[in-house]
Amino acid sequence: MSKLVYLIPLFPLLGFLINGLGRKSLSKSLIGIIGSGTILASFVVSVLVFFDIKTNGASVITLFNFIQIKGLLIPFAFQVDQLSALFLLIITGIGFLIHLYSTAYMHEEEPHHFARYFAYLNLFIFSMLLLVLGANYVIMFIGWEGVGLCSYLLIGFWFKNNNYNYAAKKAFVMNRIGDLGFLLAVFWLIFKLGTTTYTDVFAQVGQLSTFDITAITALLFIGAMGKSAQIPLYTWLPDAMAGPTPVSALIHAATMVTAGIYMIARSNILYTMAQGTQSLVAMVGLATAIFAASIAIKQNDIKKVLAYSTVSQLGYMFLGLGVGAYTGAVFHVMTHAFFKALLFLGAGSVIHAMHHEQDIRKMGGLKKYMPITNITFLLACLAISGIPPFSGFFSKDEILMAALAKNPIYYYLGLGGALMTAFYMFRLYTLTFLGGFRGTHEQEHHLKESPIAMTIPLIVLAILSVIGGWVGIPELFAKDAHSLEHFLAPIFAASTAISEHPHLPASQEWMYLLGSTGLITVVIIYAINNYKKYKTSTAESTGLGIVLENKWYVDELYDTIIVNPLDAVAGFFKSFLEKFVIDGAVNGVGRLVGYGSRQLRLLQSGQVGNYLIIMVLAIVVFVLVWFNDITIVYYLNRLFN
Amino acid sequence: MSTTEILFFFLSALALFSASMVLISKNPVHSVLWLVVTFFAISGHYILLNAQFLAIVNIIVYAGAIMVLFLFVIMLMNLNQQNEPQKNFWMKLTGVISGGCFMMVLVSLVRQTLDMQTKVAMTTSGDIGLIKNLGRVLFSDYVVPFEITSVLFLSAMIGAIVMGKKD
Amino acid sequence: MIPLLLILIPLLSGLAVFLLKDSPSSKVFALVSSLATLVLSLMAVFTKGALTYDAAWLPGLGSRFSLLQDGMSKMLSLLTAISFPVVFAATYKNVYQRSSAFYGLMLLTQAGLLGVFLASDALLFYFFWELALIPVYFLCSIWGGEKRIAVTFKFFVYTFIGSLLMLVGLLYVYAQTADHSFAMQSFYHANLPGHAQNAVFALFFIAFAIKMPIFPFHTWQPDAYEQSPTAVTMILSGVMVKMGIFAVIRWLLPMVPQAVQAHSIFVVTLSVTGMIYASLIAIRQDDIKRLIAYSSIAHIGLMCAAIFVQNQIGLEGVMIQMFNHGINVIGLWILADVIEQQLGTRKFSELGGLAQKAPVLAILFVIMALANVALPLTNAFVGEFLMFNGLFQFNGWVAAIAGISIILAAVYTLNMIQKIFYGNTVEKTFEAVEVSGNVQWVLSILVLIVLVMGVYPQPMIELTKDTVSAIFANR
Amino acid sequence: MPIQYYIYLCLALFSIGIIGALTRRNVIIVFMCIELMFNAVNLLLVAFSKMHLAAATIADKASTVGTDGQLFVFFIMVVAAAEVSVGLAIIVMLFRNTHSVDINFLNRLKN
Amino acid sequence: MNAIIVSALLGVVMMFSGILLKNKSSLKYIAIGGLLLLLIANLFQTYGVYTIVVNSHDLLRFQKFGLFFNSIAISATLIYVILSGKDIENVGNYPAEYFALIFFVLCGVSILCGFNSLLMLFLGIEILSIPLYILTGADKRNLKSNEASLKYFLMGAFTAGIMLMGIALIYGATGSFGITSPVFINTPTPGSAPKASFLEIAGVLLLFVAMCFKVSAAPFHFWTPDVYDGAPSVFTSFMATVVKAAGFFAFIRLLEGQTAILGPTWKILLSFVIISTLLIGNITAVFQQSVKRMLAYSSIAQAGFMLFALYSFNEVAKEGILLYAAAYSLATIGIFAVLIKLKDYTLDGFNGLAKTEPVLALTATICLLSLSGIPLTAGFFAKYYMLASVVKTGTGLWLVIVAVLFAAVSVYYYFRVIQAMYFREGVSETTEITSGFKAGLIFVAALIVLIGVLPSLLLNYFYF
Repeated sequence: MSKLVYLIPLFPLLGFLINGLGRKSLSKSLIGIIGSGTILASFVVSVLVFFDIKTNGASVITLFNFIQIKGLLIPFAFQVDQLSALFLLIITGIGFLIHLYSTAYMHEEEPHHFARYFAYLNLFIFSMLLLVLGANYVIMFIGWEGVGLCSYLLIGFWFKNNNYNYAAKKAFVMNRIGDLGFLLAVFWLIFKLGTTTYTDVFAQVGQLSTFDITAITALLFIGAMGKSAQIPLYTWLPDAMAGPTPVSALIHAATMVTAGIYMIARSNILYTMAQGTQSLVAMVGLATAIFAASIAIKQNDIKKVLAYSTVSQLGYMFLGLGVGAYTGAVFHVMTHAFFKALLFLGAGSVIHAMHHEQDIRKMGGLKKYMPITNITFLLACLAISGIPPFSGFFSKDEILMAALAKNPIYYYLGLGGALMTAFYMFRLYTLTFLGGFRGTHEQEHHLKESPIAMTIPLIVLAILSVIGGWVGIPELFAKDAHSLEHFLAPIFAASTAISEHPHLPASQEWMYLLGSTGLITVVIIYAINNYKKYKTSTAESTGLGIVLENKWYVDELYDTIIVNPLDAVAGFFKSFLEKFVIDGAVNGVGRLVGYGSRQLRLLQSGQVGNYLIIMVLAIVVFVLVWFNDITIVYYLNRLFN
Repeated sequence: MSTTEILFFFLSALALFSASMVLISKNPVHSVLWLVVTFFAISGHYILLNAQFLAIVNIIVYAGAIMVLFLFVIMLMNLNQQNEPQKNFWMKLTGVISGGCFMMVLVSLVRQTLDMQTKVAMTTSGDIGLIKNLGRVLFSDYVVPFEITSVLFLSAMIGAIVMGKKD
Repeated sequence: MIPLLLILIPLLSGLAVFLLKDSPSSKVFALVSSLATLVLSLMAVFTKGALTYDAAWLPGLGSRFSLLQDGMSKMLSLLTAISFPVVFAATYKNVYQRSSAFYGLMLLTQAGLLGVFLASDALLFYFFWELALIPVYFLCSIWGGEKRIAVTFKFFVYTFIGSLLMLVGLLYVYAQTADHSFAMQSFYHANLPGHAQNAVFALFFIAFAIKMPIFPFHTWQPDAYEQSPTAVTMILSGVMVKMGIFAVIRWLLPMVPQAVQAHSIFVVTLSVTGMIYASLIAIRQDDIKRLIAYSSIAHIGLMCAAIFVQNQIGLEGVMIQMFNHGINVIGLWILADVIEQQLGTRKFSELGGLAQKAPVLAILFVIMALANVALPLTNAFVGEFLMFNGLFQFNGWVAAIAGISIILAAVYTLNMIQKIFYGNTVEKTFEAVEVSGNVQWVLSILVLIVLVMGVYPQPMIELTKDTVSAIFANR
Repeated sequence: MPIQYYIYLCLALFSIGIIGALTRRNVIIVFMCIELMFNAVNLLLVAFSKMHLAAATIADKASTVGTDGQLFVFFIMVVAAAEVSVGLAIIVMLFRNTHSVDINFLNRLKN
Repeated sequence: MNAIIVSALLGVVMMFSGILLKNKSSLKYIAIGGLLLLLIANLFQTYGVYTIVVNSHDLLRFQKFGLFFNSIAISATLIYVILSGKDIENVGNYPAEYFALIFFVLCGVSILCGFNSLLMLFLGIEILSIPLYILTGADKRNLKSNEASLKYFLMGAFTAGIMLMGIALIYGATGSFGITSPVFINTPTPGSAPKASFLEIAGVLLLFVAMCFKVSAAPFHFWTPDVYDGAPSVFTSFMATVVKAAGFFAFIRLLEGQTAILGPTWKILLSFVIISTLLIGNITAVFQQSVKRMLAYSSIAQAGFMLFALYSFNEVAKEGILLYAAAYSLATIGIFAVLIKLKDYTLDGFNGLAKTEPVLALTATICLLSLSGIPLTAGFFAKYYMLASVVKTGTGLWLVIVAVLFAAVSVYYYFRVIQAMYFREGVSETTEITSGFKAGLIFVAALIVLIGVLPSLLLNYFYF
């Protein structure tokens, strides 16, 4: 069965080609069927592969040799193992739901744009699958850049709007910064080990010095920072909300941005051996988690809130990776995929109903118009906030417990972030669904529940958000109930073997669990109460509020210290250095010749007397030279011998 | 001091003086005349060196023919009254200095040439300069250049015609 | 025999085209001739082993008319052979005054280029080196833009100085060869002493650096690209700059290995500086042609650096990239030409929203531009990946600094795409229409090459392997 | 006579000729100075011819060494005559056109 | 010897044919026939058939090298007459005399190709020069022509004086006028100061200066631009090619084997001359607006390249000077032939020539390319040989580099003409152009390209 794994990326690729080439001739329904159907096919194969792995274990399937030169072999090969299988399921499964959702959500687009949309989406799935399936870092990198490209294309999908284009460009460039780190890490691996194939690299990891490993992992982490929107490369993700909402759900919440987590989880042995980098990962993750959460509190755009929430959640995942809870991180990827996709799709449903109004201050009271959306959204909010027994609770708990074991400060800060998460999510929920409607009458008139193609994914995801966490019930509740950990054990075996996992006493763990759940509940109630009576004309924010509203002024900071200076340097190069110095030197030689010409011709005075004088003087000089070598010329003569 | 030496110095002084006068004279006609004097002095030197043939030819060709030609031209142009406009003083100075330098370096070279310090020119004796001897060599060994000079004269003739004839 | 025919066909047909009256027939003739060359070069590619041709030429001088077509030559002659029909087809609708002269000169250029890539005799190489330059001079000066005369002249004199210095170097090495011969092998085994190697290196390197061009010898290039007729620009940047790179690999590396070793740090520094420099300038450009020109400088800088790091992986990358860069940049020029021809401007500030009017053009452009920024699964990725790899093995920091250009490349390329195609239509693009069929076909072929080479580069690696290993075998 | 004397004399005459050529503006005078240079050379050649003869007669009384020197002088005179005829023709032609023999006015051609 | 006699006789024939013939246009054909005869006579001697045996008492000594060179000079003249014969007739009222003078010049050239004595050198140069003074002034009513003639004459005569002083000093030191006599080759030990007497050195130096003047090497080049500019264009063409090449040949013949007495300083001095010649020739040419004057300066620049043959003095240099003479003469004659047909000698006069007269433009372009030393033209190999000869000596690589840089400068002014012809707008006015003339030009251009591709075609004759 694993032999058929190449079908998994092939279907989306076919979908991309058909939709891309036939965008003028295909009807909308056909496009939708092709776009979604290919993903469904991939999903089916993925499920088969998943079960195949459960029975037969991991394998590597080589398609052909991508690059083969002396001392370097990079096969185009797929690694089919537990980790990739899990990701395959997430990608194709959620991918399918979102495709399905999109058929309705994007229905107003013109046919060829509609086709373009699905082509991009399929291409994205293809790239993501490559990323996950690749059996070496180069193939991963191919997917890695591929998803970046698709993200770029989809963010700028409505290309008439220049702001969207800027957002798209920003996303691509920031990803590229990370990609450079990734690439350098790959080069380093090739330089030291001569291979990039996972199995070989992990087998030979002992040959690397600590410095090498630290550097490689750090560079890889830079790649992850870019892709998974961590400080300092996170600013593209909120802007990426310019894309259609299903795209945000799929790419900027559920799948692509988790590529960094996947990569580190994949390279877990390297990170386990590089303690320094691991601490860095943890700290960056934690910082991002809190920082993004703080910004999310003050955002008023429904998608922006979710975007910062995504950044924050990704931070948690990195925290998990950083403290060695690889399973926890992957677990959180999974649950997060469920509820964040759900949140985005719900938001999409809202936006769809509100006719592309995204400001939550102008919503409110949608509960009665959109019951399904309301309920599913609420479930997702509960899941992300970490209320048991929703999925988020289990995954987040696992990460936080691991953090607690590693360093209590991590835990407390992480908990603070979790509280903020609960707060802003319920602020969002309350402002959107509770209270009275604050929009225009016309909007109110049109409010209605979304079509069935949109609600079905919502319902499916809601179910998953609720029960998704049950695959990872901690030992605290039931012995050996953490089936995910057992499933992924082979992947992290090497890391587990060399790292120690201190376990808290069960009583203490219960205490932390109950305590945190209690705090979160309090925050939720506070948030609901606080915003239920929200009116549009609330007073302006003050102090920290302004800073948060302006996202800590990070974009401005980047502009000031990087973008503008670079632009100035480029301008200096273009209009001064290039023009006057380098070109000037070249033209200067020409001008010098011209000047010399004008001067030398004056020597030709036309006067015979002058000519004769110069001749006679030349003779005199010649005789003198004869008997006294002119040293310069003599020296020049000896220059080359 | 022997007669030869006296004659030598006298002729040398005359040659140098009259040559200088060629330069100094403002009137071109005077210059021509001074040049004729110079040629005579040089002819005297030839006689002193017992180069009789050349001495005669010098007087006939140079002093007699060439200088007369010059004189004719000057007369033809009616330049005798004309005061030649003077060159810029600095230009003149430069000219004199250049010429002087030229002489200085050559003289210094000759002074350093050891084998020239002892050698003498045979004066008043040695008969290679007689017409008989020269003629024999000219028409045997040097017959080719002698014939070839005819080409020179042909072209000079053509030149004089082409140039001189009024269109 | 194939190498000889490869030169003769364009040479003779080029001369023949001159005699044709100005009519569409010259166009067809040129296209047919270039297709014949393409077939031949494909035959060469599919022939195993190196092809040679040898005939007496200048016995007194120790120079023979000898040609060698090894892997690198096959690859480059293939590039040349692909480029010309592509250029002819893509500019098929362009109307040139005195078209027979135009096509004749183009074919002569092709002959010169092929000669450069095939010559295995130093003097012959020099001959073709110049032969490739002269027709280009006329092409640019007659059919170029407003400032063509001055700009082309600067370009010409600049490169001419370089080639004259190279001539001195050739003469010097020639005088040192054991058998007083210009043959390639004699040059390789000239065994120059250290200081002579340095002198020869300097003489050759300046010539090649100007041709490539390497910072700071590059200033002729943006102007020349801007002012030349686009068909010529395509050849200039697609094929001609490869002459410099080719020459470094073919002549400089094996001839003066010690000097290359000694100066590698210097050259790599220069190249990497140039990459960053050119990329930064590209960011600020407002003109499609100039942007592509500077981007090309940056890419060439990478190739040059990758040669001088002197490891197998880097050099293999250069080999692939020579071909791929040619394809990509020609594609970009074709697109730039389409835009200029249709809209009459190349300024971003006067463009916008073209994607609404000409989606196919937009798609093709985006693919080509992405290939230009070396996105994986496009052809350029493989080459750049290997080259950066080579650079990294030389020095990690150098690779990291050079890598910045990858980011900058994304910045300026996306900038360009955005400003031309996205946003709302403006005055000039309001009436724009879709790109014509022949261009679509040509570009589709290029796109196909881009993708195939990007997914399956191994055949190209196999093709050029022998040259690379031969160079390192002597070490 | 010591040959040095002759050399110095001839160099002096030659230099006077040069100086004249450099300083005078009248073309005819310049030309005359050039003739003076020729004559200086002539004298030098004759002196040298007799010097070589003097060296040769020590060994061989009937030596004709040095004849070539005097014959050279003869040829110089021949050439000089030819040159003068052409030169004066040119000067006359110029004078007919410009009514001047001033060398400084010969400056239509310059730079 | 054949050539000397035949050319002198032909000169006389031309004089008389001027008197006897009513139809002046047939003069050209007589001259062409005469030149062919001359060429044949010379070739006969080159390959061992002495029609006229004259004992020159070792004043002349003909070697294959010289005779071959003479053939090149005669052939160049032949091509020159074929192309520009009609224009010679149009200069003034004495076409027959002009042709006669040209033959006399060739007589001088022939002497210079075989002189073995300083006397013959002197006579040869005078026979060469005097007709040229006249030809320069042939356009009698043109003040420029008058002035050029007088300037040329005065400076030529002055230089003759310098040369004679040199000869006299050499004679004083060696007692001989022979250029190959054992005394003259007073070999010192290399590297040490020359042991030759200072008198001799001074003599050689003055001779060197005089020859530099003849080949217009800086700083003795001043006459060249003025004279070339002022002279009737047809004769400039002749002067700049055949005569100049002959001067070079004489120069080489004179100093061949003598450089030893000059010691190492010789090369320093020569480097100075070469560089200043290249500098002045190339740099000054850049600014010229008159193409004719530009070509005059360019001829100085070309002389700078030819001087390399003196610098190296080896087999390559000898072959090279032959090739250079041929290539340079061909190209210069070609470009002048075109120039003469134009009404305006300035650069603007060339504007748009490619449109009005494409054949002229094309051939002129090939000539200019050859002059600038672009490969595939004869000029490339000419320069190539010069540079190669120096490189072969193992010293003076810096000189070669300087030379190529100046060669690049030369491209600047040559290409300005090409630019004018091809790229600039304008209507270039020409006098009537016959198809025969065009055919001649095409022949010249083809020859240039042929030599440029296969120089051995020409040089092989040198070896048998």
